[in-house]
Amino acid sequence: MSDLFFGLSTVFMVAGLFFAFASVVGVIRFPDVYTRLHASTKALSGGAMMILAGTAFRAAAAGHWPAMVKTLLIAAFLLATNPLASHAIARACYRHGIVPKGTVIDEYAEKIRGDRS
Amino acid sequence: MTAFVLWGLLLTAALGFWRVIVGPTIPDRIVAADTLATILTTFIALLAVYFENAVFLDIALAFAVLSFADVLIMAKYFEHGELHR
Amino acid sequence: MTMTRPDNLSLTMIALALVMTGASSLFAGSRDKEGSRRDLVPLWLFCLFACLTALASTWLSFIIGLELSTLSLFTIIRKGDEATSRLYLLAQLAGASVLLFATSLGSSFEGNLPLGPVPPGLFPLFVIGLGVKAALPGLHFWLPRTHSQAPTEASALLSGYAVKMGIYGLLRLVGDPSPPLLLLGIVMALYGVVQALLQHDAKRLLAYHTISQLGFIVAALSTGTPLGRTAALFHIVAHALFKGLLFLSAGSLERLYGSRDLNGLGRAGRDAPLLFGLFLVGASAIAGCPFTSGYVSKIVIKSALTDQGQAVLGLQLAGLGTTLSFCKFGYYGFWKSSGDRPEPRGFLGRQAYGAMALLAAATALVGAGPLLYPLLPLPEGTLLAPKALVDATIPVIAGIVLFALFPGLFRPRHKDVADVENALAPLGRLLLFPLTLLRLSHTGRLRAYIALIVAALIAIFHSL
Amino acid sequence: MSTAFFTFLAAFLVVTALTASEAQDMLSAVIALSVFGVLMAIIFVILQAPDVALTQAIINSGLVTSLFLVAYSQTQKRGDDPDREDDR
Amino acid sequence: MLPISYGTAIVVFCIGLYTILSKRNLFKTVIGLSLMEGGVLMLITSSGYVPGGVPALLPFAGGEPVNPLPHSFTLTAIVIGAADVALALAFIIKIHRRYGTVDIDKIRGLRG
Amino acid sequence: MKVSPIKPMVLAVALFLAWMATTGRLDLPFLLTGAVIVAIVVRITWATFFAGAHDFSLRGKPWPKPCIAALLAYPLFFFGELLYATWEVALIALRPYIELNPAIIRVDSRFHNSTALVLLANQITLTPGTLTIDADIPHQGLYIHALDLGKEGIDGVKKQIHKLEQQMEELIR
Amino acid sequence: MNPVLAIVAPFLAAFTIPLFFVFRKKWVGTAVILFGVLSALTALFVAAGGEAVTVMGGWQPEVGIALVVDSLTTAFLILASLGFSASLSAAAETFGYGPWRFYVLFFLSWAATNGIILTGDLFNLFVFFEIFSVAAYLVVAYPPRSWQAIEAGFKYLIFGTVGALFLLIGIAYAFMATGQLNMAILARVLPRAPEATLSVVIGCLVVGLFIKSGTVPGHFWLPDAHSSAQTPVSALLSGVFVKVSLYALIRLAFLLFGSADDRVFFVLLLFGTVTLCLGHLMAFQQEDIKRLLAYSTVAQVGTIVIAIGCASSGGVTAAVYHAFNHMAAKMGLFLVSGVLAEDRASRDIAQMGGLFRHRPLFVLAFCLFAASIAGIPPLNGFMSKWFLLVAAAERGALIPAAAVVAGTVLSAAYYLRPITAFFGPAETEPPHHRPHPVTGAIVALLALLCLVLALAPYIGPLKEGLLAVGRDTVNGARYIERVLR
Amino acid sequence: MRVHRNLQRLGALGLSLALGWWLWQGVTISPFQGITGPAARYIHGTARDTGAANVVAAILFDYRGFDTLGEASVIYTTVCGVALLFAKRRYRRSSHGLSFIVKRGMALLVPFILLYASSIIVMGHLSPGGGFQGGAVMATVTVLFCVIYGSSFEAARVSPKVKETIESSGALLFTAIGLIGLVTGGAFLTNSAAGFPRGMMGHLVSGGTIPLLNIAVGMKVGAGLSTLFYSMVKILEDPTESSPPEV
Repeated sequence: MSDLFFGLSTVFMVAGLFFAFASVVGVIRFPDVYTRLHASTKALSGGAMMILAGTAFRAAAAGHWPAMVKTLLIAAFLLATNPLASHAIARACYRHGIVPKGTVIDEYAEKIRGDRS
Repeated sequence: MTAFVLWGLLLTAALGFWRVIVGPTIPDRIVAADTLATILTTFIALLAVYFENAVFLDIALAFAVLSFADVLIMAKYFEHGELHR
Repeated sequence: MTMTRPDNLSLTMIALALVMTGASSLFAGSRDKEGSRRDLVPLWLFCLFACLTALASTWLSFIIGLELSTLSLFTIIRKGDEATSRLYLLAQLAGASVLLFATSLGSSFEGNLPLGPVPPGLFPLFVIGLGVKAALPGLHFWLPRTHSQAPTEASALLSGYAVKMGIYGLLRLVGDPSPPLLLLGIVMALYGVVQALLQHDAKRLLAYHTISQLGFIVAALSTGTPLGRTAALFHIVAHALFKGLLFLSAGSLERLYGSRDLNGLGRAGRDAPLLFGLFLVGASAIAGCPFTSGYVSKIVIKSALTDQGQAVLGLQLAGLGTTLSFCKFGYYGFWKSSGDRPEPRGFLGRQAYGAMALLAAATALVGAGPLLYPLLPLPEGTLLAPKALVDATIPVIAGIVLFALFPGLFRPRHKDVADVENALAPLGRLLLFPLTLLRLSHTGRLRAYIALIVAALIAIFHSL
Repeated sequence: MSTAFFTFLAAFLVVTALTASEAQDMLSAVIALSVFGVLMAIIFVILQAPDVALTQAIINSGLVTSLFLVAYSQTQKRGDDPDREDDR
Repeated sequence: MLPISYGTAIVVFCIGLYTILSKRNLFKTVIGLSLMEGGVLMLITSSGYVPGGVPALLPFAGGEPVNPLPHSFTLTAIVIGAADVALALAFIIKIHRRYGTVDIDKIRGLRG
Repeated sequence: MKVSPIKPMVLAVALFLAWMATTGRLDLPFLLTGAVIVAIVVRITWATFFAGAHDFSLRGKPWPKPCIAALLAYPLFFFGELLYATWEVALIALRPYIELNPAIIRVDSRFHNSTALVLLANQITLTPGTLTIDADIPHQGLYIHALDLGKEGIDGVKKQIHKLEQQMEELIR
Repeated sequence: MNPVLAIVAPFLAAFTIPLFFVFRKKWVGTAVILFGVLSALTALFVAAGGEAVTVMGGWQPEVGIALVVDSLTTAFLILASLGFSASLSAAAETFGYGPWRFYVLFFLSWAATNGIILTGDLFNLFVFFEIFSVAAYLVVAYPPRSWQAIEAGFKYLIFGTVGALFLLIGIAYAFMATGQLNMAILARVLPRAPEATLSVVIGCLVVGLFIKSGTVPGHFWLPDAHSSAQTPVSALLSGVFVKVSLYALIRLAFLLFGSADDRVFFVLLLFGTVTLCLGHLMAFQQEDIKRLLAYSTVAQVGTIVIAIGCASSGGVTAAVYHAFNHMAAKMGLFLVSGVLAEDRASRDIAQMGGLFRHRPLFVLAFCLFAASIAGIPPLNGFMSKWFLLVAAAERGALIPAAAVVAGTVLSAAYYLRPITAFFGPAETEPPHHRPHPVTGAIVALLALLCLVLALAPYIGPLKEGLLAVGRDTVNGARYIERVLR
Repeated sequence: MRVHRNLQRLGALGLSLALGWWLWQGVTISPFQGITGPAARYIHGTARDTGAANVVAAILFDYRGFDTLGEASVIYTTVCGVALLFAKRRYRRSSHGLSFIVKRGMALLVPFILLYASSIIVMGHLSPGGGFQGGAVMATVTVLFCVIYGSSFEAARVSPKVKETIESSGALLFTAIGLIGLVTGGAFLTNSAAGFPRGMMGHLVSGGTIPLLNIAVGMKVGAGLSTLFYSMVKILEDPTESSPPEV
């Protein structure tokens, strides 16, 4: 059981590292704020979840259940706060007047105009 | 193994910091800061694994709770130009 | 303050202080009714502190007494002229500070430096410190201005006693013969006279004479012999009395005519003959006419200096100058009358005459005393010896003759003559220039401040 | 913890400090400062000081950064940014 | 590892000092202060580190604990530093109200 | 309006579980202290954030009725979505050339409940290719930034959102 | 009496005043006065209780934080309680009890001052310095309506923080080298540290204390703060705050630096001399009377630093004595000039003509204090200056001594300017004539204190006490032995 | 101008480097590194002396509790001073905030954050954390209120007077515990020697005064920092203020 958890934790960690790396690459390479937010939120949440899951498995492998529960708590907090934060950033950017690059359709702009008038 | 992941995360964080340095606009930097906060939170959790001491998880928890507060404040500032509206 | 059982020197000084203050307060009291009582307080405070100074047994308590008396005189001088009083106070403080510094170098927590000869290394510092008090050449910058601008009673006290406190210190200080000091004394005597001849302000003229006479005293005490010290002490007393008298009469002139400028006076001899008579007593004493106090003291000084012929010659020259300038003073101040001279505006009270009479009487007493009784440690009959009489008469006669021959040469000018004090203002400006630069250093730039701190820290690291 | 890793972390810390010092824009300086604080906390963790790390984490993200932002937002109504290059 | 830690601490301290000395923005000054403070904190904490130590939490799991005394100083110093920073920022707000600028070289009302 | 004691109890239980997770101990003193603290926290926050007069509190609005089976199935679905989203973004980020067709579109939701709407918005943020920018609560509209419209265009995104909505509807029927 | 009470009493005051404000607003004034009396009495009782060592928490001195009362401590406790009481009374008259937060800060700074004086632990010293400094920045910036106050407070803040960081780094190096924090133990083990470490410790601590006390490279905050603060605060700053930092300098210099290296005293002499000269020369050029007094304070700080630099018991005696004298005289000067400046609604010396006619007693008191500061005999300033000169002469420090002596003349020169103005002709009648009964009484008491202090070298017990302070302080071994007994 | 600035930078760099070089010279690594002096006593005696599991907390609140009183007083002073700096000002109030999503999300998160803060305070003697940390987290919650819900919201919740009271009571509680130690144990802040229960190590009730002091500090810091935020966030220009001359 413990060996299984250990192996699982390794797998999760490496996968998480990959995703985290990919998300940071996204943050660097994507063209504008909104797309970068995509990378930062989704990929990173996923990566962090995986790494934390790996941590939790490792704790479980060591039989340290409180640590595992705490790790899950951290994950829950991250999961709850990350979308909120990125939503706030996105809204702030838009309200501040940063125009998304190359958007095909922008339905939000009409709403903003409506709000302002 | 953990050491490898730690190295990787640190390099990733350093890459993310590149965005903080060059980020053409402020929201880019905020996004990068958010990214870094998350990465470093997991980094600390991994350090707890590395040192095999559950105490360090508390610090990760504190980060998870508080880093988003910073990002929210930055967003608020960026949206309104002031914080007290 | 540490006191000691008084010796004769101290007692003499105390008596002198009492007489001088008495005369000054009499004169001051006669001035006007309102507020004169309150004005007397600093005068008598000065007397008190002067006595304390005379009684001091350590240099520290001497300095304390000195500064206290300076302060009380300062409050009197303030009434005459504000700026002058400031100059006086600062000059005196500077002198006392040098003295204090020198004293501290000789003292320790266990014991203070006793009043008396000091280690040779400290001697120059002490001379400088006391020199400001005693107006040694170069350090006399405060004296003429202070004496002339101060109220008359203060001038009398200044010249009569305050300056003598420095001399008293020198008297205590000098134990061995000191040739440089002798040279200083001669230079002083001559310089004072030359400057006095060039003055047109009555009190200023008297002030330079003070310097000149102090030169006599310094020359006497620099011999270090008992005779020299006695001579110095005797001249201190004599000079205090007649110079006080002269200042009071100059002050009376000012009170009568509202001016001290010799160009603007000239009928006092007829308006106030008593004043003229009193003045003549003082003038003859200072010129050293035979059988006056000045005569006696100069004889004693010359006999103390018998070894140094050139010094005696210098002193004779100074005596000649003295006669000349007092001829000038008497002639232009009291006698040279013409129609357009001012009418007397003021009025001299009985008290003023009393004060002057007191001093005149004392002068006469001091002059007559040694002639009648062998008070001084001189060989019997020295004072009345023909050689002494001739020695004393030559400058007087020569002076009068010279004055009569070339009156135009000694006419009072209309301009002040340059002296060290004129250099004070430019010197001050010169020193103030870097000060303004220093003030610019406080620019309000926080970063520069912090850089300075860090630099200091690095410097400290270097030095540790 | 291997020395190389720690060295890298320290270099990263120095880079964040330099960024906080040299950033033209104040907000990015503040962001760099907050990252600096996080890295300090990580270094404290590596130095086996969990208490200090926790305090640093909380004080830095909760207090100092927010205060900087508060103060910065209060001072942006008028005035200029003196550290911008003059020719810009 | 310890020399690196000390060196980094000193370097960070110097960066903070450099920031204070060379930047005109008051916020940069305060950032410099907090950088300096960070350097000092790192220095103190490093001074208590024992190679291979564990945190000073009883019971010590698997090894010698590190020195807890510098940790308590660092804690105190962190809080004090944060208080200083807060105060400095409050003052900056006040100064901006008066002077309309946060340029340190223009805040020179008191001179001479 | 009378507050039913059950609703605060839900919060209290959640808090108590969180307490146990943070402390990691199950001693009696810890549990007692936890109970006290949870009571205090609920007392402080309930009136403001859950029953207060503010527009963001839950007062006067119907609560969702959770269904247990869906509650258990939901996390699996959720993590699956999250993984997929991560994978997709990672692929895009690591592609040699990045070509995107971003768009901001309005999606009208069927949810009347604002809490559900908020949950949905967060959910959208964590699902592939979409990011909530703003919510128009009174009209149940969500403004969504789509990373890449792809071939299907707006309809594809809308379809995806509605699928998500359906999933959540099962959860809180 | 347990020494800790001297710290706790003002702390209690600071913590209770807000409660009074919240619950019984009318009692705030009474509470302030009562707590002021209580704090002063506690400190005086502690001072009177004689030598004592107590350790917080009942541990050994090495483990806990020790509070040490010895003769130096006693002297400075008395100084602090006198200064704080005087300033508190003046503040109560000037401000009323409306700004209760000001009093909170006041009591906090009082507690911190007592803490700095009493503590025997290096880090605790830093902590108390920090409370003290933070309170000081804020009382300087009170009231925050005038731009001068804010700017001065901010500059003081930056300076103080940099100074605190230097102090902290010095303490960190000392700790790094020894692992100890108790000053007595450090005094034993620190000399064994490597040379370079020692120089860093000493340099950083000295510079930190220079900044806090206003010695030359760190003096820039001092004139700004003194001239911008309210009158009671300026009096407090000059009278007590600066002295407390100098106390720490004395303590550390003789306990930690002295045994290690004699060169540190040379540094002190050097910087003291520069401070003295600069202070006098800058004061000479000021138009603003409070700024003049502030630069005079800088000069006096230099004097005290020179006295410390003499590195002898006589020097310490002179330093403590001079600290007392300067406290009495400078507090009086600030209070009087505050009253006079209020009469003319200006701090410009040129505007202060003819005040002697309206406030003769205050002006006379000003003259007395000024004479005392300038060192006119036989006032107290002269006496301490004499002590200092003798100590410097024994040390062979001629240039500093000469500077001190020259400073006398300069300070007389610049103090004569306002005095001349006061006695000069009046330009206008004062707009209103507010009586200042409390300030007047304090000024009178301070004048009396000046006179008593002038007699101190002639009063047996006082003189013995002063000399004992010097002896005990220089003798570090005795301190160590008493703490580690 | 440009040259001047570069010169300034160069000078600053030089000074910093010189200082850094000296500091580097002074670093000592070998002889006293690690456990020397009182540290050994702290490490080995904490369990016996105080009963707390967290040695750092034992040092902070017991062995060197006086430092902590000072440290808390620094915060107290700062808070008081900032309130003094921004006193007597009409506050600008606003109910604007961030978007509804954030508001609602935050509403769900606040109880958990408060709970976390409380747990940090309560567990101070057992795990990392304590009064400062917990108090700071609580204060962060209040600043989040200001930011997310607008300032009027926060003002409606907790009035400044209540905060004042809590802050002062925390400080007084700390002092009172110290004084109890003085009365019963002979020295200020005496812990177990004054009769406070030492408890079983690792249990909640252990460490004597340490948890109580943690709570006191938590009250003080939490209320104080939120007052500080509150004062700094909402200020309005005061027309009576004076402005300096142009430089």
